[in-house]
Amino acid sequence: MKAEGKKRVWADYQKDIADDHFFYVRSCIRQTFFPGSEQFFLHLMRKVLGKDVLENPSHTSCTGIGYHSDIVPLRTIMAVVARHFALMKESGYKNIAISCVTSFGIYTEILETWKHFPRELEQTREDLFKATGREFDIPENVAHTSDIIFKFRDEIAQKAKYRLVNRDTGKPLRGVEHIGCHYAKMFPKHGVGGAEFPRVLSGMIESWGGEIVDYPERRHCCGFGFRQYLVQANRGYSLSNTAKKFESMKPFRPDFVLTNCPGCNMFMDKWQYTIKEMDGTVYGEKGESIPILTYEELAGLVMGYNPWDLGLQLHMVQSEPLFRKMGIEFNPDDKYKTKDGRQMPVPQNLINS
Amino acid sequence: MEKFGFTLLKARFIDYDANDRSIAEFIYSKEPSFRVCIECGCCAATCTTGKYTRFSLRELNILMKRGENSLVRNKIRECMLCGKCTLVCPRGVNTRNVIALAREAYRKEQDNAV
Amino acid sequence: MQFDPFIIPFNIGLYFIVIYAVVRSVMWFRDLSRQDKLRLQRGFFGRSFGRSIREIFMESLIHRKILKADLRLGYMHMSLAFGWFLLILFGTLEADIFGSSHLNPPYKSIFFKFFNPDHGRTGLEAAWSFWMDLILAFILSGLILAVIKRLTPKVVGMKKTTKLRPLDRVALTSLWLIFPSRLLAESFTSGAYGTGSFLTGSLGSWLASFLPANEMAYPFWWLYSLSLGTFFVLLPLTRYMHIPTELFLIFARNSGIRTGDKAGAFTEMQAYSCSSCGLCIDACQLNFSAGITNIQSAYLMKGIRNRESVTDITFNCLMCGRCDQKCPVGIELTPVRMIQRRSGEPVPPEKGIIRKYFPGKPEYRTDTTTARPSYNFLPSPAAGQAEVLYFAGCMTHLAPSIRNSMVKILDASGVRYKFIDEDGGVCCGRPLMLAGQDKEARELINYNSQLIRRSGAKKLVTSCPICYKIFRESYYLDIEVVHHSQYIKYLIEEGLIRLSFLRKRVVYHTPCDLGRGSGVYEEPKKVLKHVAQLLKTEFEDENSLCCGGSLGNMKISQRQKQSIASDAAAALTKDDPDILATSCPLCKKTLAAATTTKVSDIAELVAEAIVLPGIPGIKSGRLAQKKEPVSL
Amino acid sequence: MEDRVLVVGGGAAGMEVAGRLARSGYKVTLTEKESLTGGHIRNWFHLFPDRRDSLEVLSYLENQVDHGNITLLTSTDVEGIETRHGSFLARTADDREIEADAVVLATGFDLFRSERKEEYGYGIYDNVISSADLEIMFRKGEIRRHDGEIPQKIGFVHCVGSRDEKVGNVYCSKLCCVAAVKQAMEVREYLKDAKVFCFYMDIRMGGALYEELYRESQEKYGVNYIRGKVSEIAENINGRLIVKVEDTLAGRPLKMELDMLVLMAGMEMSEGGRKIAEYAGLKTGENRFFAPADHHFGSNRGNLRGVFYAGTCTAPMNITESISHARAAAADVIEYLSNGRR
Repeated sequence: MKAEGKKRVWADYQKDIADDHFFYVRSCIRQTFFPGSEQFFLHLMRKVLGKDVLENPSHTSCTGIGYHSDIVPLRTIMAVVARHFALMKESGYKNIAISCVTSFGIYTEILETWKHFPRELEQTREDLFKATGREFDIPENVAHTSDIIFKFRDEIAQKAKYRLVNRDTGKPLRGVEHIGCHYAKMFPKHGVGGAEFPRVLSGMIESWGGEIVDYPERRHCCGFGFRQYLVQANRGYSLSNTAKKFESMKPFRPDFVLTNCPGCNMFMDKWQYTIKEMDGTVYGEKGESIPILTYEELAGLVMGYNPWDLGLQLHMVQSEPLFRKMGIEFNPDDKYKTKDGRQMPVPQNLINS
Repeated sequence: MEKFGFTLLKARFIDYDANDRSIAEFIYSKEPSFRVCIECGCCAATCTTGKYTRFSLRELNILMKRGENSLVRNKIRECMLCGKCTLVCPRGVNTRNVIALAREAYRKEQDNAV
Repeated sequence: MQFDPFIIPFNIGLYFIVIYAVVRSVMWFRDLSRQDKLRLQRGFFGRSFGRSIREIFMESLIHRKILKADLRLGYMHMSLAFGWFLLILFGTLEADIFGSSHLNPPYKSIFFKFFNPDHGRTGLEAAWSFWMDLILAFILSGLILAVIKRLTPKVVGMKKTTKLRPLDRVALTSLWLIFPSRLLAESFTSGAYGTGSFLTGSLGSWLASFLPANEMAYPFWWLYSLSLGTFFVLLPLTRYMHIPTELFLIFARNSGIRTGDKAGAFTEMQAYSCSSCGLCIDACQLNFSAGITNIQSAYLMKGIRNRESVTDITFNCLMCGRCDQKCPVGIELTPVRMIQRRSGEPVPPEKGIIRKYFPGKPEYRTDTTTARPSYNFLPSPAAGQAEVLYFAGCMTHLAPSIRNSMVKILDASGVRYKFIDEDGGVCCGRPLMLAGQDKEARELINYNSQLIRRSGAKKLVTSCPICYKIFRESYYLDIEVVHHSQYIKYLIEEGLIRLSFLRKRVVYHTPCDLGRGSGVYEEPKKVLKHVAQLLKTEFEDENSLCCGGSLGNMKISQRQKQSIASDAAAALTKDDPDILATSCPLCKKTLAAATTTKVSDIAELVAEAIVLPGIPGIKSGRLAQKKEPVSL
Repeated sequence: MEDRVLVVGGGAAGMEVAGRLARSGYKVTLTEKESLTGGHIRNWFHLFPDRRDSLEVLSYLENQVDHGNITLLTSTDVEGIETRHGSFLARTADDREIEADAVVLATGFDLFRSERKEEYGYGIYDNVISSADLEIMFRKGEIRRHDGEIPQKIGFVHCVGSRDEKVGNVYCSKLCCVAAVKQAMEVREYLKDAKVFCFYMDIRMGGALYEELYRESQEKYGVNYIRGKVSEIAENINGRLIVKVEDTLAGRPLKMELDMLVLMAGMEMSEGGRKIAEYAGLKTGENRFFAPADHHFGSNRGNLRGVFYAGTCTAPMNITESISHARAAAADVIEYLSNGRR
């Protein structure tokens, strides 16, 4: 493997990411299943990096799940997206920061559609105006929140308390980067580093001291697939795709998987539990499963935040093995306590804990 | 085991390295013309058996070459050896012998397993 | 009592081979089926006995067939076999007449000269000696030819000679030594005693002029006895086993025993009866057109005798039957090969000298595949009712002009017929049989049989000799099966079709399965004579060539097929005919690709020559709509 | 005759056309941007279909240009052509000017840069090499993996940068198929036990003796052909390449491990040709090669009178075709100049 080769590819896929003044749109899945991640993103941006990030309480789901399940038509979802742009315009923002990769895919797809089919844009303006009386502008900068973390990865590294290094051996931890399909596979130019060798997550891991694992099924989908997942009878397809990825990465003995897509995070996390329940297969070392982290969670960990404040206990696969390797101090007793110290019920069947 | 209502599916891809390609090797060694097939499908188009059932020598050839024997093992017995395929083959593949050898090889394989 | 130790090797050999021959014959007899045993018993004591004796004399001694095929080769075989026979016959008489007593043990006559060195000086004795010398000279002349043949086969008119095993070499050497050693032994003895005739006498006196003849004679008598003894002892292990076996075979065959379709004692006898004369090699087109020289029947027989794996040999054969016609011993080579194809891979025999002399029945690996049918996808057979059925066959469908011609002829004849495989049918099963897969073939036979039976027809016409042969031989149908050439002849003779004369010079190629395979030679030629001028070729009837396209050969490459086809086509079109006619779709396709001469099936020629009755209104009928045959 | 002809490009076509014109009495200036003439032939070891050494063809071409009427300017990069008073003025990168009465462009082709086909990981995975890299190995007589091991399973990917809208090349480069067949056979000759696989979309064997070569590769060399375009390449933990392809004839995706993978890079309009076309306003086709005035009987003429094309600057061609095309160009130039520049 030649690193220069990858650098040459990355050089072809440089992306402009705004520096400040973001209009933030949330992810349905993330705010439900990994609320700590979005919470930490806002905290990091506003409190640590001192950036201006606006979150408008009137924004809605992008309806991507409905769109990809053939429930929401294209014309409708274009109006929904246009409404977000209108909210942004009304608040005086020009840079959009999107938390979800599905949404990011929807936004880029729609923007490209408008670019190539101006009549569609006119139609959307008309639709939105008729429905809501609002008007919108095309945003000047569209970034996924992982792009923004990537942009500030070195600042984060400077503030880091821990590095992605095994405390006992001193060797870098091996991280698998998993990019959501809709991040760059549709429009490689909109992703940091392109679609084949994306840089967005590998850049973070390397900045924070870890080592990238390049395994054969690196490009493969996590197995989410809306239609595959939403219908129970089809979930075998979803599960099998995830299994295929894990089988492929297993020999590389990764210490963690870093994802930038809500679906990937959820499915790589929860399907590991399912497969273990089905036939006892685990993909990590020593009978453990592989922790699946969002980029905010990983950033928070290296910066020394309390894992429980980052919401890591809400995963199916627990991250304690990673904490131990990194030397992170954590209190197991606090894991299921509320902010004011009350004990919550402890979930059963958690793995790795 | 938990009842999830779905299961892990067997991968559909041909795992070339893991497959047993000894049947094809056996045919290559006995009938070298097996190598020059270009998968034109002439044989399948004229096939006497193909009139009655889904039988494509072209398809079976490629499956044997890839070591996907489970599909071929019984299917190959449906050939009537009438020889039309040999007559129409543009590459002069001795298709009848290919089939006869394949049957022999699968029979031997079975005998050894028993 | 006259005795000398040197006769011991001869005696051992002689008694060994006599006992062995008896034991082996009993074993073979025991292995015959009940009917065959009865046949043999009846034949031995019946009228066929005389036929057998005649055949033994003509073929085993005189070698009539080889003489016919090749004078020099025939002479070689005849001189050795017939000469030796005469030597023994007259030697025995000599000992009986001139010896000290009557009814002598065999060694007395074989070594007569040794025990009676003075014999032959005067009168009848001298004349007899002259006769004996003449016989010996006759044998030696053949022996010289045999030696030359071994060194340069072409001299005796053979292109290829069979290859030898080490044991054969020893036996061959001992055989070769028998007569020269007798010559020298007798010559030295004659030289010492001043006896002998023109050969032994003159050679003896010349040798005695510078050598101590008396002392020199004794070692040669030893050599003579030793080589005889060695030859007899080794005989069962070599191809010379054919000498005694052939006698048995001739009796068995004349008693009506045939090869059939299963291996057994008769097949084994046939294998042992092969003298490896090599005529089959010369007759084989794979040899002279495709350069394949290791698969001919002689090699197959050798392989069977030696219990070797003959799979590659077995399946590399056009099954054209040319060798059957040529075999001087009359071995049914192609049927034996069919049996071998069916049997599959033989189990290697046990080693050991006893096993070599008494190999036991050959064992074959049994087919352990499940008896699950292979063709259960076939729909249930359904055919309409008709008087006459037409079955084109797979190959005819690849030659649509033949099919269309047949339809035209049948339509014109006004016969009520049904075209049962009009849009493709089920294979007749012969290709599977040729591949040794009888069980599978039987499934197809059953299917087609039902189809035919349900139609209630009285006659089945087929265009393909391959189908024709199996319909006749392996289907149990209560229906007359005819090839289209036969049927067209019938239509012409019954006046059901009227033909014009095409004014074309035609050469007829007899397809193997129709000619040698089924004995249909005359009908196609008669049909052709109705429509064109039929030319003669060098390869008429039994001597016809194979087109090379045969489904019988599983092994040869396309290129080898093509070279057989071009040689055959070139030989047939030597006189530059307008049309090379045949009566087999496969022959037609194969030959058409190998020559610039137009190749037609007789059905096409007849269809072209057909004169349609000018019935008013016929133009709108089915007849008029039929397309003209398409030439490929 | 005082007429001067400028030939741009010292590859097979340029050398042939220069030689022909010189022997017909014209003063020829032959420019070559590299320090040596010969073009791509110099990087090739054996040529298809007869596998002769490329040096033989090279020495033929060198003989062609060994003529008193030819001024050979190597390391000379012509950047543009202008018309001036009925004749031409060519400008080089180092600001020299060359005058001529007619110009023959024989600017050839560039090999597709395999790294542009990112999913194949050329330049990233150590054992993914290009067809040109393999020729260098042949010339050295040593085929080795990056780690020094002798590869036992080698794949060839046809149509890299050809018939691929994703990289902007919709055309067929025509020679990569036969080159792959030739290289596959040569690999088998060097490495007796190696297994060789060609991954193809179509096998295009349009040239003389190409199909025969293809058959020979199957029959004598046991080269395995798998119909399907390779979608992606990855490395496993042992540093072996994992190839994913659909075996379209089996109708199933297929995965296999290889020790080495050769990318059959296609042909593209050369960078030099592109610059000249832009500068001089010469028309190019959808394939970006020079567009000939007429595809049937004007394949040597451009849209500018007095500018001629020879060889692969108009379309992918093999050496035989390039040389023939160059001879036709020479004939065209002679007719043009002797007919009063018409």
